[in-house]
Amino acid sequence: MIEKNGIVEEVIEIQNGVYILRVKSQQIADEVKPGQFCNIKVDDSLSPFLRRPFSVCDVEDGIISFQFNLVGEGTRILSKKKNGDVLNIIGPLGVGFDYSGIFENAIIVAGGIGAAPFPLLINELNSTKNIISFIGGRSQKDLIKYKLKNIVVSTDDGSEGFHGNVVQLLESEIHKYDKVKTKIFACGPNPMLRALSKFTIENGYNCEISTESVMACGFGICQGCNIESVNSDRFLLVCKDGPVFKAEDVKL
Amino acid sequence: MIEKNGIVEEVIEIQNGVYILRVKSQQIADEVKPGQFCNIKVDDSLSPFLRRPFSVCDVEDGIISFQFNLVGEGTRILSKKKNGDVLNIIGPLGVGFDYSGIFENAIIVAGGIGAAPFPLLINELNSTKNIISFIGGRSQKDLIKYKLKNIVVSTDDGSEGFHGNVVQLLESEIHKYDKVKTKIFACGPNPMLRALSKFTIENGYNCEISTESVMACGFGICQGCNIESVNSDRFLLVCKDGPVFKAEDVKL
Amino acid sequence: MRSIDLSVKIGSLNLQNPILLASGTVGYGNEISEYTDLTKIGGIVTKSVSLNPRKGNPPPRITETASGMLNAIGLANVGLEEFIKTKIPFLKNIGSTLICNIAASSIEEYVECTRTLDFEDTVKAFEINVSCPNVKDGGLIFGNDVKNVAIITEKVRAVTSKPIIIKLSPNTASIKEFAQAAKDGGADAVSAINTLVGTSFNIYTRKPKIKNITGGLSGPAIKPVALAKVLEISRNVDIPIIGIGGIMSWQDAVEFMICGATAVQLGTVNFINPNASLEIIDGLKNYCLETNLTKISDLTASFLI
Amino acid sequence: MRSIDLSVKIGSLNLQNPILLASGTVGYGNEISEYTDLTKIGGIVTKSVSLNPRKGNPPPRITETASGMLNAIGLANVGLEEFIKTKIPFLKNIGSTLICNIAASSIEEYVECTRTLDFEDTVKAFEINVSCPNVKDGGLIFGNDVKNVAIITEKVRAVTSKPIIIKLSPNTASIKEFAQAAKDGGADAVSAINTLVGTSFNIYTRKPKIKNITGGLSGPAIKPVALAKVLEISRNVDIPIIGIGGIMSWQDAVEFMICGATAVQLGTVNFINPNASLEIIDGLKNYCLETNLTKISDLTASFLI
Ligand SMILES: Cc1cc2nc3c(=O)[nH]c(=O)nc-3n(C[C@H](O)[C@H](O)[C@H](O)COP(=O)(O)OP(=O)(O)OC[C@H]3O[C@@H](n4cnc5c(N)ncnc54)[C@H](O)[C@@H]3O)c2cc1C
Ligand SMILES: Cc1cc2nc3c(=O)[nH]c(=O)nc-3n(C[C@H](O)[C@H](O)[C@H](O)COP(=O)(O)OP(=O)(O)OC[C@H]3O[C@@H](n4cnc5c(N)ncnc54)[C@H](O)[C@@H]3O)c2cc1C
Ligand SMILES: Cc1cc2nc3c(=O)[nH]c(=O)nc-3n(C[C@H](O)[C@H](O)[C@H](O)COP(=O)(O)O)c2cc1C
Ligand SMILES: Cc1cc2nc3c(=O)[nH]c(=O)nc-3n(C[C@H](O)[C@H](O)[C@H](O)COP(=O)(O)O)c2cc1C
Ligand code: FES
Ligand code: FES
Repeated sequence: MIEKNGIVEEVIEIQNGVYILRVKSQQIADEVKPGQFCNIKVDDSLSPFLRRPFSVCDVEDGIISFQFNLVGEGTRILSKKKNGDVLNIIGPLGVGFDYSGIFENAIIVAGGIGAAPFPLLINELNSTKNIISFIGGRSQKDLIKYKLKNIVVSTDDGSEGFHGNVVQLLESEIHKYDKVKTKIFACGPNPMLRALSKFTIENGYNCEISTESVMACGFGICQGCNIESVNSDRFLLVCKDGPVFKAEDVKL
Repeated sequence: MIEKNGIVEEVIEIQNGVYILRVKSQQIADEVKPGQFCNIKVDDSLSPFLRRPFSVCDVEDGIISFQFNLVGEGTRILSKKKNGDVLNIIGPLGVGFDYSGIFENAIIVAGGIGAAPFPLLINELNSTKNIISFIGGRSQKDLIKYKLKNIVVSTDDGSEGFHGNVVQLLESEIHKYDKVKTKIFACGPNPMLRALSKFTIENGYNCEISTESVMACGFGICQGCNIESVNSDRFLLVCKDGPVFKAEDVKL
Repeated sequence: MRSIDLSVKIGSLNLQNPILLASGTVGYGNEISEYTDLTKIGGIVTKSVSLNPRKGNPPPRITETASGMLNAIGLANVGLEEFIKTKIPFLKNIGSTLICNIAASSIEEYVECTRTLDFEDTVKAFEINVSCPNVKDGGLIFGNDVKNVAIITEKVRAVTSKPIIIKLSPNTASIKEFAQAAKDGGADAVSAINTLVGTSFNIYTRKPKIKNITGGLSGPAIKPVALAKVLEISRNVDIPIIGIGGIMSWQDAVEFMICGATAVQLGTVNFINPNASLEIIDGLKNYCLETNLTKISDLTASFLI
Repeated sequence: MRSIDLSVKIGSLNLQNPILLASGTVGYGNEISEYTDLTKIGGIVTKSVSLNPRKGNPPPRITETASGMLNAIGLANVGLEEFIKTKIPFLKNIGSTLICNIAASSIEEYVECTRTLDFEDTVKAFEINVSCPNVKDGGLIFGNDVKNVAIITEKVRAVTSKPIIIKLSPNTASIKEFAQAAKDGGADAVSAINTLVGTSFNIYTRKPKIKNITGGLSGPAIKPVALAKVLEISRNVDIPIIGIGGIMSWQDAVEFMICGATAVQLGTVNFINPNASLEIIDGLKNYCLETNLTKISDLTASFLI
């Protein structure tokens, strides 16, 4: 966990409203693990006031990349960055995916921009793993396939692939994979994660979910990113105890 | 007086810390008179919050230019503008110089960035006028000569021209000009304008000064830019009644 | 396109839409009319008028702050007589509903001003400013004493049948008590909020950036505080509220209405974007279309908590 | 280079410099110690501790605002027992002066916490939080009643001889009365300010952006208000003041000291720049050099008005 000025390499719009921001930061690149995030000050003005959290999407030659959606002021400013701009970044932050187990099938479940953390995970997964990426979006144009592997698609409107949401897709496909040899890694909007957790818990799948929360600090001092814990009376912190949790450990 | 999005043509640093900002705005260019100013929103964020007032420095082919010093956040942002950037401008505002009289000698007295409004004035002055520009600065490098005519120089440290301030310079030179055929136009920091006004009032010179004040609106609705009037119990407003006043009309 | 009813009612006062221009931020309407169409807005609240002319505070009287500004204009105004003689004639012709804001240093002065202005047909309602932080006499001295607010409201009520709006100070622990006092005194509405007391110093001269030492903080910086005050009144007192404080966009206006405001006033934003009022009215219309609202008044106090 | 004396004194408490980290914005110091050197700062004020553990409010409990943020953490803390068992040992070793902030729902609870913590050598002073806006019991209920503040101060005074700092609420009309009550009760200092009550709503769901409905506003947005409160206390009550509210830079810290603060606390800025404290200390040193100050304590209340 460091605070660092990174130098922007480039920002590219890979598809309508979806951007890849590449930033030179050897130290973060060396340390980051899949599922971890960085907290970025988009510029040095008071507005927007707080940092903005983004999952690290990929790492290459000392360059970290982020994948983001245009949402509001902060992401608008990020989308306008140019080569050479300086960006103040805190990271890597939080607890990422645990991919150390002895599973064979790594099943990725991503809703919309929830695809962001998976290129790095795919990179890091032992090459003997069988990777399948289930992705979902409202419509064909919302599907983000950037650097994913073995993609199976669902769309709410049926414009591409399975007609329905990505959890329904998963439910219809998962019988193909041996439960004990499978681990699920998921990221996406809360309703998706809720449905997925329900399914994986009820059916005894090993599943980790990457959650989101409003954040101020990103490293445990503001207590603003709390999430209900299943095992304790205390809240957990998305930024420090997560963002990745075992599906059975948190209440969304 | 209009509110308008102008398109930035260019920003050039003409000397250390002094910039010329050129903005395409046909309508303001057509209407503006020497000594008037514009109130500029340097970007569309909340910070800096208020507009920033700048005298119109010059006009050419539907392009207005501003000359400014790097002072703080607002001018820093302006200095970084690029060709094609959009700038929201209200202007032209205020009462400019009255150069309609039948004087022969137009004496300009400018301290530092106080030189800003004079290129436009010089442009507009009847070509039969005899223009002399007295300019002052702390040191040689602070002298701004951009588009001035017949320049006579003073520096506080004596590094160029007269050793002393610009009002002392004027006092030592003004005997060369017939008082009744002379009109003085001045702009600069308050202490300079105060000294100048004292001199011109005591010696019966026709003198107009361009004053400064903190401003919010720039067009008379916030009442924030008040200045003490000599002739009335009420305050005058720098933005609406000025920024140019007869030296004898205001107390600085 | 469906037609949207933007009109709102404050006591017997009908406004074509909920967007008013706040007192002290648009003078008497003449300057801003060059930038915006005053016939399209809900109404205009004039700069506080007092019985006698007030010169206001010496300069500097404004300074910028983070997402806001401080002002200590000090109720500079032309006084009642000249207001009637020179300002009312212009105001008659702007084609906008006129609310006259009154400031005073004594209860009698409030009454006197109201009584006199009551004869002016152009004046459709009164906003009684008991909350100006920038004058030594009157202002906050009244605004911070709940009994005074009740008495002023009653006495003013006695001399006019036009709607009375009491403009409340946020510089109190419990604004709801003041709103209740206004209601009990017979007010038709309250407006909330006036500015928060603040200051700012030059670190090299060690002098205040505002000659008056303290000033009133306005702008988006205070919006969360203003919203909380509107919500507090809305949840505790049954009186129409005019929301004020840091509104820059139609989203902000909607937020105030959801928290309990029947109408809103735009203040500081006028200095930055003198056409903000019309842009906000357009935004409100689109919001209603987008969210299937037919009457904007249904938004008022529609918070879900 | 001349040597600058940055040390300040609050009652019997000596601080190597006036930069403290504010309660609730740095937890117990462990996380932020990865980003900054806590041995260099004036001291650290711990997250409010209460007798029993508090879970705090449900999410969401923060939201961004213009130049600020709202929080309603709700005094989430591990409780006195675990604080002593697990936090104090770490805090012993951070090499920074420790001020322990106490929150409570009853006068007895304040006393009990202070009495127990008085035995801990690591704890050098107490900050009594009578001003949290985000809990139903205690907090503002105490902070807005001047008599309570006096009583709490007296009772706490009776059980410790360590310096007592009363943390005051800005959500009152006259903060000087509360400072006076703290002084009369035997406090060594007051800190001002805690957060301002504010709210924010989602305009599509019409729900508050913070589950608790209202939260406390912090950050640069509130700086002018905080400065005015510090100045008000400074001009009226003879008690050391710790200035808090929206400090982002050394310039802000200087401004607070000029207005009357002996020391200052950094809150929200830690979330954005966890190394702000050291940068501000450097800035203070340079300012002293630049303006020929040998002792930073000469800045306190050096306003020229
Ligand atoms: C751990 C973590 C990882 C994330 N990774 C990614 C990523 O890889 N790609 C991506 O596109 N987005 C990601 N997000 C969401 C991203 O942080 C928000 O989209 C972004 O902050 C929006 O900022 P804005 O200024 O453009 O939007 P605004 O709407 O202007 O933001 C206003 C406020 O709301 C907060 N906010 C808005 N949306 C979200 C959200 N979905 N989650 C949390 N806070 C939000 C902002 O931080 C800010 O405080 C992540 C969030 C978290 C917590
Ligand atoms: C009528 C008028 C015409 C002007 N013309 C010019 C010009 O042609 N060239 C030029 O360089 N400057 C001019 N100025 C001054 C210019 O407005 C300030 O330098 C500028 O606003 C500084 O902004 P900032 O954000 O960089 O500085 P900051 O210091 O960050 O500004 C902080 C605040 O102080 C105000 N402020 C700072 N300096 C001044 C000042 N000297 N006068 C008034 N307000 C100030 C700003 O408007 C802002 O509200 C003029 C001022 C006025 C009133
Ligand atoms: C420069 C200025 C002058 C003001 N003058 C008055 C006034 O004369 N009477 C009054 O009731 N309120 C006055 N106000 C307060 C505003 O009407 C409004 O309540 C306040 O600014 C908050 O709204 P805003 O954040 O939208 O500006 C003034 C505000 C400003 C900024
Ligand atoms: C997230 C958060 C949590 C806080 N928790 C506490 C607390 O537990 N006890 C307390 O006395 N103050 C608490 N505060 C208030 C701060 O200590 C400080 O008084 C306030 O934030 C103003 O300072 P700032 O603008 O520098 O943040 C908290 C503030 C924030 C932002
Ligand atoms: S974001 Fe601050 S504690 Fe998690
Ligand atoms: S700047 Fe607003 S009245 Fe002059």
